[in-house]
Amino acid sequence: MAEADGALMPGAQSSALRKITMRLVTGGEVGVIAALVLLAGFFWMIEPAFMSARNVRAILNVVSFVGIIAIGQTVLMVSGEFDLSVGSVAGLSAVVAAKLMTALALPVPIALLGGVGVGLLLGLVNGLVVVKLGIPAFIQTLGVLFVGQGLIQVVTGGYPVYPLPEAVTAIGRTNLGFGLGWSFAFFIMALIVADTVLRRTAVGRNLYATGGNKEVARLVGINTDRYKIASFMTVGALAAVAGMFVMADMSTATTTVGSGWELVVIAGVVVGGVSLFGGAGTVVGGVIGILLLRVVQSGLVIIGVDANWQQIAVGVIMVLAVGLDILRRRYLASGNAG
Amino acid sequence: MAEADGALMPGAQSSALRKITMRLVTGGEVGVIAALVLLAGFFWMIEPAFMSARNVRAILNVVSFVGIIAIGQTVLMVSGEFDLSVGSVAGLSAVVAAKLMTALALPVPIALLGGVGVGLLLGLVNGLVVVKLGIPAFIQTLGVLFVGQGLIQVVTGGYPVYPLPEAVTAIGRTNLGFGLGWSFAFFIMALIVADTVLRRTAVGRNLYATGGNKEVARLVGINTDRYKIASFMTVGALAAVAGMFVMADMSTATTTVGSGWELVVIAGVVVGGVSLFGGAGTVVGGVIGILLLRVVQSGLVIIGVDANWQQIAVGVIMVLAVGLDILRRRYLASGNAG
Amino acid sequence: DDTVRLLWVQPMRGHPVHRLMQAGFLEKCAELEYECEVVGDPSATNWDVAATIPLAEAALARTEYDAVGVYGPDPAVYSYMTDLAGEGLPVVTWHVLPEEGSVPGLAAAIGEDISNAGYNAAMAIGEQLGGKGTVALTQGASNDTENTMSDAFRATIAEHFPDIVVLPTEMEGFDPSAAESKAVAMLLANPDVAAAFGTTGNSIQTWASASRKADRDLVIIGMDYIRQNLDLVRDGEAYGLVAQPLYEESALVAELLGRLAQGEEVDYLNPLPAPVITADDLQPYYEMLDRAGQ
Amino acid sequence: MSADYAIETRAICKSFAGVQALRGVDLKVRRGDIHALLGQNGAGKSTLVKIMNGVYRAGAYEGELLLSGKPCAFRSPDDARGAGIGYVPQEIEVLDQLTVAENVFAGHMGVGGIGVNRPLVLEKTREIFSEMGIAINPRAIVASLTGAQRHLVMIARTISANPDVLMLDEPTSSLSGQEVTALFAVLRRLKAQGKTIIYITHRLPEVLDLCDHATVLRDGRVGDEFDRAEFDQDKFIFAMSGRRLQQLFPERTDEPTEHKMLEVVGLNVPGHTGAIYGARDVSFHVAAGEIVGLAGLLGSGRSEILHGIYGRVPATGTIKVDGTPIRIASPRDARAAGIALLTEDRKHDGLLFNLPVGMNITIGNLSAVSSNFFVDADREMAEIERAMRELSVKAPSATSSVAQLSGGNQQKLLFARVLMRTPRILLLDEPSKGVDAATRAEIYRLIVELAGKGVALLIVSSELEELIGLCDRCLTVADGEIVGEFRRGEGDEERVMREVAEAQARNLAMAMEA
Ligand SMILES: Nc1ncnc2c1ncn2[C@@H]1O[C@H](COP(=O)(O)OP(=O)(O)OP(=O)(O)O)[C@@H](O)[C@H]1O
Ligand SMILES: Nc1ncnc2c1ncn2[C@@H]1O[C@H](COP(=O)(O)OP(=O)(O)OP(=O)(O)O)[C@@H](O)[C@H]1O
Ligand SMILES: [Mg+2]
Ligand SMILES: [Mg+2]
Repeated sequence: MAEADGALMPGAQSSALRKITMRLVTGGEVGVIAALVLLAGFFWMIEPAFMSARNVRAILNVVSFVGIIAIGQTVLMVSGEFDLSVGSVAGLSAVVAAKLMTALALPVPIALLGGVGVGLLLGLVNGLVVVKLGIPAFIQTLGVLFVGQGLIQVVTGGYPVYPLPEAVTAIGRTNLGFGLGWSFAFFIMALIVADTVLRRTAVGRNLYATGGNKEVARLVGINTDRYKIASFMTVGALAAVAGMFVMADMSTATTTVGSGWELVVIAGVVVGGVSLFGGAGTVVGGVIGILLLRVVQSGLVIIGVDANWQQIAVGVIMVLAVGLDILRRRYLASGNAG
Repeated sequence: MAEADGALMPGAQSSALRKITMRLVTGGEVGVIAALVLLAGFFWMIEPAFMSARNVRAILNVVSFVGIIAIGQTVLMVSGEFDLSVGSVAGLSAVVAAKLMTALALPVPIALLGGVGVGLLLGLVNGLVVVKLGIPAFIQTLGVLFVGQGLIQVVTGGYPVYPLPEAVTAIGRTNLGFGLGWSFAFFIMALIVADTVLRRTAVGRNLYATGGNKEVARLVGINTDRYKIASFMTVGALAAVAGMFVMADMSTATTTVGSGWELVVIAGVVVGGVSLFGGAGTVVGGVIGILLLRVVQSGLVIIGVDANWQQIAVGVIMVLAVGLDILRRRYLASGNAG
Repeated sequence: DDTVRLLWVQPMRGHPVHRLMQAGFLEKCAELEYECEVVGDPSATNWDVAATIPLAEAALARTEYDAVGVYGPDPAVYSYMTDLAGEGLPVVTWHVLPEEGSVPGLAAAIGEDISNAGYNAAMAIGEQLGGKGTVALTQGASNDTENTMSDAFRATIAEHFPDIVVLPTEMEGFDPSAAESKAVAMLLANPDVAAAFGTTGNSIQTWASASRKADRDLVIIGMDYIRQNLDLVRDGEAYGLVAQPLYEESALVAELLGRLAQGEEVDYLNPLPAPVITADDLQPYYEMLDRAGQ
Repeated sequence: MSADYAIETRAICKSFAGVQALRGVDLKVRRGDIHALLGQNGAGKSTLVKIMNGVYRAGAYEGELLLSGKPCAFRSPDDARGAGIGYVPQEIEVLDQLTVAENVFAGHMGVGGIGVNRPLVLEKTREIFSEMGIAINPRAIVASLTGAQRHLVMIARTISANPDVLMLDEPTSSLSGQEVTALFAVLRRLKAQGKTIIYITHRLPEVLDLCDHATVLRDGRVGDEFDRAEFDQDKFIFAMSGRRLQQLFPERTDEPTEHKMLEVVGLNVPGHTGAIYGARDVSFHVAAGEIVGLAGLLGSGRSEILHGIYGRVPATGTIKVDGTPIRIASPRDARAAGIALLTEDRKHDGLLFNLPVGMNITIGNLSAVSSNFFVDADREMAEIERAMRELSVKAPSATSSVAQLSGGNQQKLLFARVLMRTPRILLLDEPSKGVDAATRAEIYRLIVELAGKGVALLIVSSELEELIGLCDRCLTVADGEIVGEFRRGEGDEERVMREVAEAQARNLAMAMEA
C-alpha cells in the first residue's frame, strides 16, 4: 500500500514547493475527511440531536483519550512498526499512578509522572527488543499486552483503585470551555506538535525514510534504530497519559481501562490512511480515522439502530471508508490528477 | 527464511529418514520445537502430573480447535495476507449451524454443511475485497470480525443455542482412543494435507512465490489473485469447522465461541516461524507454535504459578520462544548454514 | 490427610466482578481452613470456555480435589460439569440457578434469583417515575445472566407500568469511556428519558457521568456494591443498585463444596435475595467491604 | 504480408498520470532476429516491452499488438507466457526467501506433474546454469546473492520457460565481461534455433556485436531504424539524442595530488549469508583528486570492499581519512567523515518509493536545507530543482513518485543525492548502470570535475572500458583480494582476466593443500 500511495500523487504543476509537503500531509486524508463529513451529515439529517453541543462534546471527549494514543501509534507506524500493547500500557499506567497516590500517598503530580514513567519504560522495552533482537513487533507488543494485563491484576489485586484524591477528580472535571477538559487540550496540543514534527522537520522526514526502507535510510546516515525506539517510547508515554486521563475522567482506576484498544487504535489510524507497512500517513489522518469510528458508533446509537446491527454497521462502514479512499487514489492515479 | 531452509532439504535420492532429520535440523520449525521440548521438560520436572494422560489429553483437545484454524491461517499468511475474523467466523458458523438444526430442524449433516458454507462465504468475501478492491486485509477482516459478532447476536438474540440434537453431542463425545475425538482426528488430517501441499506441490510453491513477491509471481505467470482468494476461503472453512467442533464438544452453541481468537491464532503461528509478511513458514511450524502457547498456559497452572503471574509468564515466554528461534537463524545465517 | 481441597473454575478470570467473587470464595476458604485454587482463562474481556477447561484439567491432574465449583452462566459449561460429576466429584455452580436435573450430576446451585433482581429494579424505577416516562436499558455484553435480568425488567415494566416505555437495549462494552459516550448519545436521541437501568457493574458509573455530561436528572439503578457505586448512591448521583450477593454467594460456594466434600447432604437450590438498595441501606455494605479490606 | 514478423506493434500509445510515454510506436521484429531497442532514458523502451508482455494489460494502452501477424490482447503476463513470450525486466525482481533453483523454476515448479520433483528441478537448473556459464549454487538462498548474481538468476528464470520471443530489458547492466560473453553465446544459440529476441541496452558496443536490426525510440516515437549494415555508434547516439557526442570520456586536465585522502589498511569484510568471500586483507589508498577503479569478476567482493569502507557491513582494519584514522561503525560515521556511497541496486537499497522524487534527493542531506530542526521548504525546493537541472533528470515534477521515473532517471536521482553535500570521498558502485550514452558522458564529466575539485573517487564497475577510460589507477579484485594494479593506459581486458585467473588458481592450489 505504502508504495502505491506514494506512486499516486498529483502530477506536475506549479508551486511544487507547496505540493511537496502537501503530498505527505493531505495525501491520505482527503478520503477519510470526505467519509467523515458524509457520515456526520447523514446522522445529522436523520437525528438533528447528533450535532447538538452535548453530543459533539461527548464524542470529542472520548476521542481525546484514544486519539492521544492514535497520535503515537501513527508516528510509530510511519517509522514502520506498530504497537499492540497500548491498551494495557494505558491501563497499567493508570493503576500504577493510582496506587502511588493512594497506597503510597505520594503527591498527585509525582504519581502521575510515575504513570508516564511506566509508559516510557514499556515503550523502551518494546523498542529495544524489536530493534536490537529483531523480534517481530507483533509478538513483542502482544507479549507486553499480556504482561501488562497481568501486572494490572498484580498491582490492584483485581479491584478498581478507588477513591482517588480530589485533585485527580478535579483534573477530570475541569472545563476549559465548551465542556472540554484537559484531556482534549492535551490531545490537540500533542496533535499539533506531532503533525508539525512529521510534516516540517528533518526528524519527521527521517521517520518517513526509516519506515519506507530501513536499509536505504541507514545508508543515507539515519540512525534508524534510535528513531524506531524513540517512536515506541512516544507511543508508550502517550498511552500512559491517555490511561491517566481516563482515570481522572472516571475518578477511579478500573482494571479494564484500555481493554480492546489494541485493535481499535490501529484500525482507526489505518482508516485514516496510515500504512500498516510504514512510511506513509499523517497524524491528522490517523486522528480523523479514529474520530470517524467514534462518530459512527455514537451516530448509530443516536439514530436508534438496533444494538445488534450497530456492530455490523461499524464493520461495514469501516471497510467502506477505506474503500472510498482507495477509489479516490485510483482516480488520481488514472491520470486525472492533471 | 523458514521456507528457504525447508527448501534446502536434500533431494529425494536420500532416505526419507535422513530427510526428516535434515528438515528437523535446518527447517524453520527447529527453533520452536526446541522451545516446546524445553518447556514441556521443565514443567514435567517440576510437576510430573504435567505429562499425565489427563493433562496431555486436555491440551491436545483444545489445541485441535485453535490448531485447525492455525493451519488455514498459516496457508493464508504464506500467501502474504492474514485474517483477523477467524474467531467470529468460527462463532457465527457454529450458531448458524445450531439454528439450522434446531429452529429449522434440518438434519444435522445439512446443518453442519450450512455452517461450513458460512465460513467459505465470508472467506470468499474477505478474499474478493482484499484482492480486487485492494483494501488492507487488516481492515477488511477486522470489519468482518465486527460484522460476524453482530450477526451472532442477530441470529441467536443473545442466547446460547441449547440444547442441540443428540447427534451433535455424540460427535463431541466420540472417543477415537486416548480420549481424543473427531476434532483431533480432523486436525491431524488437515495438518498432513496442508503440510504436504505447501511442501511438495506446485500449488504450494506458487503460494510461497505469491507471498514472497507478488510482482515476480505475476511475472512468472502465477494467478496470485486466485491463490490469495483460495487461501482466504480455506481459512474461512477451517474456522467454521473449528467453531462447530467447539459447539459439539460443549453440546451448546454459545454466542462467545471464538472470542479473542483473532490474535491468539496469529500469535501462535508467528511463534511457529510463519512470517507476518508472507512467503515464509510451514504448517507444522505454525501448529507447533499454537501448541507451545497452550502448553505454557496449562504448564503454569500445573506448577502452581500464582494466577496473576500466569499471564505475565505467558507474555514473556512467547517473546523468548521467538527470540530463541531468531538466535538460531542468526547462527545459521552467520555462514554455518553451508 | 483430611484437609479439604476445592477448585474454582471461572472463565474471564480477570473481570472485576469475577475478581470480587473470587475474593469472597478465597476468604471463606481461609476462614474454614480449606485449600482452595482459582483457575480460568485470564482474559478480562473474552469469555473463552474452550480455553478454560484445559486449565481446570491441569489443576485436577496435579491435585486431588475433593469438590469443584464451576461458574455457571453459560450452558457451554454444563457438559463439563456433568463430566466432572461423572468422575464422582461433587460439583456446585453459582450465579445461576439451573432447574434441578437440567444439568446431570450438578449437586447444588447458588445465586440470586436473577429475574427477581430484574423485577426489583423495575418496581423501584416504576415507582420513582410514578408510572410513566421513558427508561434506558443497558447491558455490559450479551450473556445469559444479563439477558435474563433485562428481560425480566422489561416484562415487569410492561406488566405493572404500561405507560412506561423501555428503550431498546444497548451494549456498554468493556471500554468505560466508550460506554459513557454511548449513554450520552442515548440521552440526546431520547430527550424524555427519565431513568436508566444497567445490568452490569459499570452501569452506575456510566450513567452517572452520562447524566452529568448531558446534565439530565435520571433515576439510575445499576449493579454491584463495589465501593464506588455505593458512594455514587450515597452522593445522590444514582438512585440505587441491585445488591447482587456476589460476595455472599461466592462464600456459600466454598461452604457447600466443603460440606459436600465431607460427604454431607446439601439442598440443590440455594437462592439468595438481590434487593435494590438505596441511600438509606448502604451502611451494612460499607461494613462488608471494610471487612473484605477493600 | 507481415507473417515473417514474430511480433509487431501498430500505433501503440501509452500515457501515465500526466506523462505521455509512448506516442504511436510501430515496431516490426523479424522472426529469428536479435532486434535491438535503443533510446535515451525515458524514451519508452521498458514501457513498450511491458505492453508486449501484458504487464500493462490490453486496454491500458491504445494501438494494436500482433503476434505472428495475428492480433492479440494480453490480459496478464500469464497470457503472454502462454503465447510463448519471455521477459527479463529491467529491475531485479526475484523471490528473496526461496532458493536459486526455486526462483529459476518459479511458476512451473511442477515440471514433473503437480508434485514438486526437487531433484529434477535442481538438475534442470544446473543444466541452464552450465550453459549460461553461471557458477551459483542452485540450493543457495537468493537473499544471499549479489545484485549481479540475482540478475543472472532472473535471466535463467526466463530462459527456463523456453520462450519463442525473448525480451531482455538491459540484461547486462550489472554483468561483467565474462557473463556477458556467456549470455551472448546463449542468445546466439537461441537465435540459431529460430527464436526471436528483443534486446534493450545502453551499451552500444553490444549492439554492434550481437544484433541484426536496431530500432531507436525517441520521446515515445520510433526515431530511426538501422539494419546491421548501417550500424554505427555515433549514428545511434545522434538518433537517440539528436546530438553528436564528441567523446565519451572527458580529457583529464588536472593530475591527482599526492595527498592520500582515503587510506585502507588490512580491511577484512565477512561475506554475507552464503557468501563465498567478503574481502580479505585489502590495503590501498586513494589520493585527493584521484579516480581509482576496482575491476574484477562478479561476486569478487568489490561492492563488499565499498560496503566495508562505508560501514554498511561490519569490517575490521584501519581506515584513514585525510591522514587521520577514524572508526566507522555505521554509514552514519562514514557520512560524518565526508564519505558518500552510491549503491549498486537502486530498487533494493537506493530509492525510497514512499517519498517523491525531490525528497529522494534531499533525504540524508536535510541539515543542508533546514534551520533549527525545521526543513526550509523554499531552500529544499531550490536545491532539488538545481540538482535535477544539473543532471537533467526527466521527471513529471519534483513531487511525482519515483516509481514513475524510468530506470536511468532513477539512477540520476541517486547521483544527485550523494553529490548534494559535496563529499570528500565518493564510493561509486556501478555509477552508470542503466544510463544512456549522452547522460553517461555527463556523469563521466561530473566525475572528472569532482576529481578536479579534489574529491577522492573509488569506482566499482562491471564495464571494464568504463574503468579504463575513466580511472587514473585500477585495482584488480579476485576472491575478495586485490591481485593487481595498473595505471591509466597500462591495462586492458586480457591483463585483468589474466590476473584474476592467476589469483583464482593460487587460491585453488592453497585450498587443495589445506
Ligand atoms: N508507472 C509510471 N507512471 C508514470 N510515468 C511512467 C511510469 N512508468 C514510466 N513512466 C514514464 O514513461 C516514460 C518512459 O519510461 P520507460 O521506463 O519506458 O523509459 P525507458 O526507455 O525504459 O528508460 P530507461 O532507459 O531509463 O529504462 C518516462 O518518462 C517515465 O517517466
Ligand atoms: N546484498 C548481498 N547479500 C548477501 N550477500 C552479498 C550481498 N552482496 C554481496 N554479497 C556477497 O559478497 C560477495 C561479494 O559480492 P560483491 O557484490 O561485493 O561482489 P562484486 O564484485 O560487487 O560483484 P557484483 O558485481 O555481483 O556486485 C558475493 O560472493 C556475495 O555472496
Ligand atoms: Mg527501462
Ligand atoms: Mg557489486
